[in-house]
Amino acid sequence: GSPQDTANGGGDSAAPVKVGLVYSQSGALASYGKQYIEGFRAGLDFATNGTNKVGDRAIEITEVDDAGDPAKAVSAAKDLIGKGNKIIAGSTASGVALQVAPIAAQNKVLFISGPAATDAVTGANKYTFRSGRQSYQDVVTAKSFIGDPTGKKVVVFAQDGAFGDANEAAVKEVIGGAGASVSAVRAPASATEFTPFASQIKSAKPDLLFVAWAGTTAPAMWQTLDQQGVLTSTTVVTGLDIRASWPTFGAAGTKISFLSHYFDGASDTEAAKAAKAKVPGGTLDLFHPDGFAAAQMVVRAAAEGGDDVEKMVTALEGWSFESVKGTMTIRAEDHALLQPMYQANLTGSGDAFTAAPQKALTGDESAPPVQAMKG
Amino acid sequence: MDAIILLTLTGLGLAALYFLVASGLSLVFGLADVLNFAHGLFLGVGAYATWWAAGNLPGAGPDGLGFVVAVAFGVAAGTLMAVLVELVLIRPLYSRTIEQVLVTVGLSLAGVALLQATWGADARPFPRPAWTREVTSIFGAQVPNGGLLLIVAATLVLGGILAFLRWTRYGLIIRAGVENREMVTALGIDVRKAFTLVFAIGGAAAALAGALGSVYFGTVSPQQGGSLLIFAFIVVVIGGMGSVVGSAYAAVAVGLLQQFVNYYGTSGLGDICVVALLAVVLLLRPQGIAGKAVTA
Amino acid sequence: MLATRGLTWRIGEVAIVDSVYLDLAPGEFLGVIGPNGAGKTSLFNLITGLRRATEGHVTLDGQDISDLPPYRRARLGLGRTFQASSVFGSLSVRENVRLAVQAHRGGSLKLWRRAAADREVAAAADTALDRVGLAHRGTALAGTLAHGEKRKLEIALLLAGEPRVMLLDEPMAGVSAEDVPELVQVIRSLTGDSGRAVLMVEHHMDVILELADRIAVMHHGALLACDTPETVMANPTVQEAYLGESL
Amino acid sequence: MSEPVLTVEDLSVRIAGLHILQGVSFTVAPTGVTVLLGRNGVGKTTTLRAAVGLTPRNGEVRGTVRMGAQSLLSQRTHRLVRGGLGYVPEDRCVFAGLTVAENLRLAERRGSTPAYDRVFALFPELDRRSRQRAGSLSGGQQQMLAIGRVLLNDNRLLLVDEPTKGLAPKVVTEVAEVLERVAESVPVLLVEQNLAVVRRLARDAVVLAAGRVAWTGDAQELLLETALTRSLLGVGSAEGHQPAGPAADRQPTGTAVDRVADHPATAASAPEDGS
Amino acid sequence: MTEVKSPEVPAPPAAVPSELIEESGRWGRLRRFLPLVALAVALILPYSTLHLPGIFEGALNSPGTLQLLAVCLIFGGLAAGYDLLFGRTGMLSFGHALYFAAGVYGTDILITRVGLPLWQAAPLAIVGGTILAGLLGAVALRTVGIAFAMVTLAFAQVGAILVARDFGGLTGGEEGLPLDVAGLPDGLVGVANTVNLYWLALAYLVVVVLVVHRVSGSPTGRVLAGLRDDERRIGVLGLDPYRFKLVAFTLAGGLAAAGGVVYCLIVGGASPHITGSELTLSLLVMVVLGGPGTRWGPVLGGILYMYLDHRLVSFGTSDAVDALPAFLSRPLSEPLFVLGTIFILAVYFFPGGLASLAPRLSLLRDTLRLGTRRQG
Ligand SMILES: Nc1ncnc2c1ncn2[C@@H]1O[C@H](COP(=O)(O)OP(=O)(O)OP(=O)(O)O)[C@@H](O)[C@H]1O
Ligand SMILES: Nc1ncnc2c1ncn2[C@@H]1O[C@H](COP(=O)(O)OP(=O)(O)OP(=O)(O)O)[C@@H](O)[C@H]1O
Ligand SMILES: [Mg+2]
Ligand SMILES: [Mg+2]
Repeated sequence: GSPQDTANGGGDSAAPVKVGLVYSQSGALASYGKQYIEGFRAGLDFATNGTNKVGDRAIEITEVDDAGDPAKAVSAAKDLIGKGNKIIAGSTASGVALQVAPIAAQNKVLFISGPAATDAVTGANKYTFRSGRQSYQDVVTAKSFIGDPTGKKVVVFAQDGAFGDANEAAVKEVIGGAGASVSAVRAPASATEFTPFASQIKSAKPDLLFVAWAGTTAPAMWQTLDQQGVLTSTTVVTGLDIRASWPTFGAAGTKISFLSHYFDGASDTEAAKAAKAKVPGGTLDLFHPDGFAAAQMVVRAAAEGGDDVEKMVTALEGWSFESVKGTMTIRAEDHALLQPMYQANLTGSGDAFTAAPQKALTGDESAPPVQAMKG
Repeated sequence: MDAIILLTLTGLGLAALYFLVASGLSLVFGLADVLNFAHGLFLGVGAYATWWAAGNLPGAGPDGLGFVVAVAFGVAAGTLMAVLVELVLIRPLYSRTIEQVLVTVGLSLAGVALLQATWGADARPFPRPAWTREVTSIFGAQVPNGGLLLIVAATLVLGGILAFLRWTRYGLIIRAGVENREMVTALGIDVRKAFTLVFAIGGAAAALAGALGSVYFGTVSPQQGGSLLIFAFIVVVIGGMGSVVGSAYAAVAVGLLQQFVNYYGTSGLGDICVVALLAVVLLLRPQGIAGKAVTA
Repeated sequence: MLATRGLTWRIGEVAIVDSVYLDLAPGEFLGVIGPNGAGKTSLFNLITGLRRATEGHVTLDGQDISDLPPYRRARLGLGRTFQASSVFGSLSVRENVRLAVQAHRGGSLKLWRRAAADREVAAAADTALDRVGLAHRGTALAGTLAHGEKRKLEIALLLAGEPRVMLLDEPMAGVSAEDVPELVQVIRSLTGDSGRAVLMVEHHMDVILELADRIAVMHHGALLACDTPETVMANPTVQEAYLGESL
Repeated sequence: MSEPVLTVEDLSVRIAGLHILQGVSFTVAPTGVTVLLGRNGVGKTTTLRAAVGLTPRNGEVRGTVRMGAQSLLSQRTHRLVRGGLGYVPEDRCVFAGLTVAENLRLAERRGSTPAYDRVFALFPELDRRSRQRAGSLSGGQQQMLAIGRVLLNDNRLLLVDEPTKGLAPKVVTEVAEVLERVAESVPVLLVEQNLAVVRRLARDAVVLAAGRVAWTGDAQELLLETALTRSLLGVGSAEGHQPAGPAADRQPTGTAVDRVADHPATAASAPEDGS
Repeated sequence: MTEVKSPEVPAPPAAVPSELIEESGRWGRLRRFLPLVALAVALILPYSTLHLPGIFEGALNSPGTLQLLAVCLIFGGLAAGYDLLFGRTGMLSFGHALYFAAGVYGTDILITRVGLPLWQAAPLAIVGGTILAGLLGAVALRTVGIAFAMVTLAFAQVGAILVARDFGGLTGGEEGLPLDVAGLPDGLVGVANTVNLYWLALAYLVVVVLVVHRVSGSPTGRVLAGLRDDERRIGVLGLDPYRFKLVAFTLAGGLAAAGGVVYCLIVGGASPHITGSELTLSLLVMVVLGGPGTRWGPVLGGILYMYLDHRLVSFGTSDAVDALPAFLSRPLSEPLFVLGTIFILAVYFFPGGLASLAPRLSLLRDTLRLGTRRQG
């Protein structure tokens, strides 16, 4: 045999639809991965009316753990593609999504990125889609907290690195572009002591503080901002993380205005009800909608495209569908997923916090600007 | 002025945290000659045991005396862990430095993964007294109580270790053992016990650091120990291996340097300055600040 | 040829080597004796550059070499053996000597040549091994040699470098009595070649007396005496400090 | 003769491939000082260290060493010492960073009252300097401390390795006096190079040469035979007050090496050999 | 006496550099050919459709398997390069990951950000990594032992901070930097061409092994082996230890950088995982697992380590593990738990590394043979 033989698996119409899911089952993002896969299963059930079939073709799912490591994800993706999977989905971590996307393009298979929030996935290439929100949508939601930004002073507090860079750039573009003056305070992601940064923020006297922080040091960071009086001196906006993290905001939680991708109770759609019924524990969380939407997209792609990836792409581009969060639209130009976003607040104390929706932005209101397709 | 006081005090808080982590590492490194990469695991064990005790142990809780009981339980768990590690894993490899490093590396990988498998990868809110979340106003600076608690604890630990080494019989044995292990046995003393004790103290200090560090962070997570470890190593090396007092100086230097550079310089520069400090110290004085002259 | 001028090495307050003035003429064999801890090995370390003197100078052929690192001094023709055999334990005996020959002849920094292919080096190494009577042990790992054999290998390593000044630190230490005469012969042959000078520390007085032209006595870091064997042996201070203490 | 306190039988020690002791056998009498003699590097220290279980890790010990009926070789050092085997090492090994008092405190044993009076009566200096760091003591004072540490407890046997090495003559005399008094109550196995000290203290002597016992017997008898001591103990141990002419010295010592080498075989006939 | 405690230099367990001893006997001659046999197998492998269930997910020539093998081969080479430092010269560096990362990020940045073609980017990255190793080594080598380990660790830490800090968006911070395949030859792009990446990795391994073995057998290698045993003695023989250590450090750095180039191509990008001290520690583990200073130990150790690292992930999620009771299946589904446990066991049960297994096995074989002969 030649080395190339198995690489191009052929398709035949009665064969199952092979879908590879590469996401974090272990490692630091394991709990995001867990929500994703639960959402995916619920979504698959919803989209196929419980049959797990597209037409008469069963959907055969292969799950692979990437442990958050792009190198392992790339190996897994290559393996799956080699075995004839035309659809890859998953990617809990942005680093994974960014490295798998080019592979999808090189091999002309469909890639539906998962919870990875990086803006760079949008418009990455023709074969790459996303089933979750992106940082830019977070920032647009944040902007909705200050009304007219003209002349206002906005500070971005973000960690070093690409995640922080993307948020800073988005705030400059979205809020700065609307007339506010934007400055940034950056801190190393590994920092354990935040007083210097809190002091810097406080002395800047912003009208709005946008915080983009992920990782285990977040609680210490919030506590410091609270202790140094930052939270009471201005409007502070940040993204609402998974449920389990809510108690870690501590006393700070009730003083922050949250933008939210999703939390249980943010929406009351048919899909949300279906998802709630299906998800273990019956409570939806941040990344359940991503998995749910991914399953819907997979079913759509398989139903319309058969084994032809080009057709799958065409079928998805511009498609609007009803999902957990409400109406979602895959923008044809750059595959951005336009979706509702939420404002929320937290109430409660100790271990018991509840989030309540304040306002919902429609998919169009929170839409990111159109990107040129890169590849 | 405010800023300087605030930065100094919070910097000292950070230094206290580094010292708490480094003190045990330094003892074990300097006295038992083991480069203990599993120290971060001891930290994690202490933190998780405290967290568990506050929720489940009768008499323990997040407040007042209950919290003290919880921390005591955490420290006991860390100590026990350290003793087991010494007895089972380290002792058979005595004087095989590289193998000891490997075993502790393996242990830290496996142990942290085990914590993660048991309690999940996500940070969990850490039970702690309400006052630790508040601030104390000192000369107009709002200094977090958690940091002050660390400073107090670190001072006590430093004093305790020094007093232990200076005034107890075991301290005597350990100090003598550093000089000449063999001669200590020739005086009729089981020196291996003393080295188990060194590990126990190291484990206890680590567990305390884990518990109080978690109070300070407000959360506990499996990776927490590992991320503090690298700075602890730097502190130990700058301070001079085996010198607890040296570690204290080095911790203060590192904490303040980081804090001030992070405020006045750009982000990330603080860490780089610390690393640069390490390199400079080692190049000028390979034995560290308080280390003894290296000869032969 | 070799001279030390007020050579001193202090650790803290203590002078381990205390203002030593020594002169070694070409072809001369100078024995160094002194009680344990007198500073003999330390003196060697200062001369060869393993330790930096706190005061004083070392000159070789009139050139001040006090600030040169050990390898530069070695290239100028200073060779030594160690009190505790320090051979390359994980290399074979032959490789040990070849390494020494190669170090002496230059060309060590060749990354792509096969070391084993250098015939000249191999030949020179075998000659050196022959001279100390270790040729039959060529393939043994140096780490597995018996103590006396290691001492011989030490000397072979020294020979391989063809030094003009040789410093021997207790070459007989731990050599079984049966082997002593043989080793004495080897050492005697070292000076047989013209112009080579030897400085030897040894506790075996009989060996010293047999070989040395002059004897230097060290005590508490200082040079107590340096004279012909007869004079030194008769010196009462030496008698007291080294040869035997009176009650 | 009564039961020996220490019996060494066929003791062999190899360190790093070096066969240092090759079947050493001797006994130590239950009273008085037995002195272990021999030239530098002959294995005296190695013998003592093997008895207290301090052979280095790369060493290998064969044979038997018994204290009374108790076999020593299988036991760990600290147990032996607690069982009444006191050891004063060759290089004193005081803990330089600890004070004199701390050095002594370290030597206290659980279950017995430390005899500070005894120690301070012998060495008032130690009492006076109790807060001084041992590292800053003079060599002689360090030696006192090393002996004092052992005398703090009651022992069944003392192993003392070259206690007078590097000491000023006056201190040598003092140390010798101390050992003399100690030996009244405890048997001592002493390694000593200073023949004057040996003469003063020793009752029995064991001479090692090239890793074997070359001679055993009455110490005073040995010392009377000048030629014998010379051949067994070599030039270094020749008595100081004997200003032998260098030329005369040269010849006999040259042959001494060879003769010592022969000794193991001729050990039995050694005494006659000297006459 | 003033007792002085010096920080121990944790010297690797002494092993004979096999290039410097002549092999003899039938087995020795046979062993010479084993590597050639292994190479032949490696060459045939991509043409085999053999399926080894449990060992690889797919057939031997499936892209997934080839990719995994390629990664393993790279790490085999990296470990061999690191062994030049650790096992063969006795230098314990905790910062070797830096030079690997320099190769990975160097290639990636030059191709993706600067837009150079691969044939320019690769040599530049290798030269850059080598120069970096030379410069940093020149500083770090002024210390020895633990201090040296810590200085190298510190330098690597700065590298990790710089990568994470994402200056000018060059490195992509924590998200990493996917490789822009526009600058690559077509043969290296796409799953169907995974086999070419495999060839590349194999070539890298062969080159490293060749270089390491050749250098070890050269006059310089002789000096390096001497340095490991006794640095002081090397100085007294008239050789400058510093210079030779620097040569070894730079060379090993260069080899690591070259490995980085190939790794970047195989994985299709760079991610900050590779800048951490964990990678250096794993290299150390690989070398010790295999047997430091032995001819093939580090290579085997590297391959085995990487294989386990990748495969344990799927082992953890396999049905067999899921079927176990929770207190077993939970830890077993954490790959790092299994890997960590394996190290610990390996340290106790293969003290000399995998390489020490061969003599032990042959010992076993000899005893068995003797036994059967006696019976027969
Ligand atoms: N690096 C050091 N630090 C502290 N003291 C040292 C050091 N090196 C040597 N000394 C001390 O210096 C003194 C002289 O030691 P040296 O090794 O030179 O003696 P020596 O004359 O060679 O003795 P020997 O005959 O026993 O070999 C000894 O007391 C020794 O303890
Ligand atoms: N750890 C060791 N490694 C290698 N050789 C050793 C070791 N210990 C002792 N030796 C060797 O064993 C021999 C005997 O040493 P030992 O110290 O017992 O002699 P000694 O009779 O006490 O001599 P001295 O009168 O000088 O104290 C010496 O040649 C010494 O070099
Ligand atoms: Mg000496
Ligand atoms: Mg001795």
